[in-house]
This record gives sequence, structure tokens and C-alpha cells, in this order.
Amino acid sequence: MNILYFAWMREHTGCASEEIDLPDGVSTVADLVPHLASRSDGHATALRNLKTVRVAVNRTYGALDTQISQGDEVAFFPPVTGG
Amino acid sequence: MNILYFAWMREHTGCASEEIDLPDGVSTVADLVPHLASRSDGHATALRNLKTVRVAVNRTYGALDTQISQGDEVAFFPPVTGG
Amino acid sequence: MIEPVNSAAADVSISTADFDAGVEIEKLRRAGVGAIATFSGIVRNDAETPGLIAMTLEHFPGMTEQEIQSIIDQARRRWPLTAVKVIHRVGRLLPQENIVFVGTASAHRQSAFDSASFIMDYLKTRAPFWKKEETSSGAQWVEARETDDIALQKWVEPR
Amino acid sequence: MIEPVNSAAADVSISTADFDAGVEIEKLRRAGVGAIATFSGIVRNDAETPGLIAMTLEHFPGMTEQEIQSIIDQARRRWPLTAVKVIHRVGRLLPQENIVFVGTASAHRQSAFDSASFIMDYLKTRAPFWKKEETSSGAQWVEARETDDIALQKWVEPR
Repeated sequence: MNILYFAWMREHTGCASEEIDLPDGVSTVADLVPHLASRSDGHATALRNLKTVRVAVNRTYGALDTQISQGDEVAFFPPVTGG
Repeated sequence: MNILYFAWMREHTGCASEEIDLPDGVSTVADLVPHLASRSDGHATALRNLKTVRVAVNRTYGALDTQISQGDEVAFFPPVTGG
Repeated sequence: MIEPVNSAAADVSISTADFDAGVEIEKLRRAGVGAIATFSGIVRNDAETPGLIAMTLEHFPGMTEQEIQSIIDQARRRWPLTAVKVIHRVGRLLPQENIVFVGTASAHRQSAFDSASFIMDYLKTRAPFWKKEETSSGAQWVEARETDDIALQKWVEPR
Repeated sequence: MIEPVNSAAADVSISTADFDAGVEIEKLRRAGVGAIATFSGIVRNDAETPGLIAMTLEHFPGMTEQEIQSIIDQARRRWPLTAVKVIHRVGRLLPQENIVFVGTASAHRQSAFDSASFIMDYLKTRAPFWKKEETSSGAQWVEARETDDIALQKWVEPR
């Protein structure tokens, strides 16, 4: 599955996008977060405060309890500031 | 004093503007109306329903009880429809 | 007595000439703030008003400019505005021609939107303009709409 | 699975290129209705944000277009709109450059104003864009403002 990071989360992780295999036992976004956070110190920093993080699964807004499966695209980003 | 008419009131009176002397005993717009209405059939038609008439004295919105004196400009017009 | 009209009042323009909304937005942009709201009023086309041939707009030279300036002054007291422009055309206009432009520039988007909407609502009910419609079945003066008076009610400030 | 993005969605444009609000209003004018409301968002100048050098805008290609289209679709269900256009720039922008344009055309002035304001309020809180400010003292990501969430509350429809 493809994981995307935007804005300061991308700067912390050091990557805009990474391919991973769905880890065993992961069925929601919340389940996935510790696996991503363990990938690097930057990943841990990016994901340390989930209150300031928004998530989109397959380009639709989701939440920590959104179900995910292999092949999904999961994006993490800060609250939006366009306009 | 100068009397002005706009839109369909001008079409009825046949004139956009006319100079008159302040008639004796006239101190408000309401006092003036019968004098103007008697000037022609068209004037009478223009002024027959004062509910649909707006008045401005010296280019400021007034009402039937607005005081007027010689030298004032009194304008009569329908409710506005610009924009 | 009649007060002299300030012909240098650049906020307001009444003219038979057309305007270019893009040029006006460019000028407002130079105010340097973040938000510009505009409204353009246009003569409806045939699909909206069947048989409409033209619209003729009459105004009260001197008083109309003054009333619009007073509406703008009220808006400026109510919202933090950096620039305001109101243009209104008079004379004979064909379907889809421009009639009116209102543009406001503010540091705050809601102030820009609200002030432009406020100016339009007041202009519709206070500024001395009259429209005469020419249609295939003759010409007639447009009647004032009650909905325009109702629109003003939202701007009554709470005491 | 990811739904394909409709690249022909002419209502929405996201681009590094500048836009001309006047040209967009001209296109909306061809819708033939009487009322066009627009909003232009502009990078503040130095007077508003001291030391501001530039603003860099990032977005989520695919999702951003889709979210804006969904906001427009909601607006179209809520107000009688003949045409809508939303343009948003991305990349590095200098003070006083255009960021965003929203334009709506309707037969009714209040519908035009309300829908443009609605689209801006939703765009500010739902469309995936992020701003990074470069100032003389460094670069930092702009934080989301609570006032933008509060602005949404006025659009909650009464049950």
C-alpha cells in the first residue's frame, strides 16, 4: 500500500510517499500508525501528536478508526491552510 | 424653487424639471403636492398615489412632512430599481 | 440648499460607458490586502426574461452619487475596508451588458463579502436609479421589489 | 481504491500559473444570468505581514480537485447557480500575487454572494492545501485558524 505525507509531516519523514506491505494485525489507520512511527525518528516526530494530523484513505477524508486494507492509499497531513 | 420628476413621473408630467414660486401657505412637501397636481392632467396622474412616490429635498430623502422653503429643490420619483 | 457634489469621489462612478471588472479588481489588488469580493450585475438575457430587447437606466445626477457615497461611508464604518469601488451604468443597455460593479478590499474575507453584499442591498433600495424594460410587447418601468426591502433587514445592527 | 480524477472538470483549476479574474468574470458573464459574485484571495503585502518574502503552497494532487468539486456540487444543490469557477494556485507566490479565485453566477444576487462565501469557507477548511511562509526571520508552515472552523457554522442547515 502507498503512504503519503504532506507539508511539515513530509519534511519530518523525509519522504512524500512510501510503499509498504500492510503489517499483520493492522485493520485501521490507528493500527497502522505505530508501524509507521517506528520507521525513523522523523516518522516518530511527524506522527507524535495525532490531534494535529488529518488522514485521507483513497483520497477521501478518514479518521483513526477508518478500515484499511492492502492496496489502499493512506495520506497523512496537517490541518489545511489554503485559500 | 426647482421641482424635479423622474422615471414614469417625468413621463406623466411631461417635464423633468420646472421652476415655480413657493405658493402662499405652503410649508411642507404635502402642502405643495395639490399645487403641483393642479398644473396639468399629467401632473395629477403622476401625483395621484403618494404611496408609490418618494421625495428628496435638496438631494436628501424626505417625506410628506418635510419642511420646504423658496430656493429648495424638491424631487419626486418612484421607488428605486437600480443595481 | 444643495450641497456641492464632490466630483473627485473616486469610490463612485456613474457613466454610460462600460466598465471592465478585471481592471477594477487589479486596482483593488493594489490595496495590498488579502481579500477582494466583487459583485457584477448584468442585464439578463433572453432565456431569463423572454423578449427582453434592452434596459434603459435613468438616475438623479448629483443625488445618486451622494447616496452611493453615503452607503460606502456606512460600510467603511462597519467593516475594516482598505478600498471600495462602485460603478453603475446609465442609459440604454442590451442583454448581457454590465449594469453595476461593487468591489471591496479587506484584510478579512468575511468583511469583504459582507460589505459588498451590504452595499448592493442598500444600493438596490436607496440609490436613485430607475430601470425601464423594452420587450417585444412594449416598454415598461420595472417595479420595485419587496424582496429588496426584506434584504435590508439582515443589516440591522443588534442594539 | 482510488477513483480516477476527472481532468475535464472545468469548474476547478489548480495550477502554478497566474489567473486573470477579469477573464474569469467574462466567462461567467456568458452564462447570461444577472448576478456574479467573486472572491479573490491575494498574498498579503509587507504592510500586512511584516517581513513576508514569499508564500509556498502545496496541495494533494487528485484529492484537492476532488474535494473542491465536491464543495461546488454542494453549493449547486443549495443555490440556483448557472456557473461556478474555482482557481487555486500552488507553488511559490510573492506578496500581492493571486492565490485563489471563486466566482459564481446566478439569477439571484443573494445566491451568488452566499454560494461564493460558502465555497470559500469550505475550501479554507476542507481542501488539502498547505501554506509555508518565508519571512526575513525564516520559513514556517502556517497554522490552521480556529476562526475558519467557526466560519463554517453559519452554513449548517436548520433541521
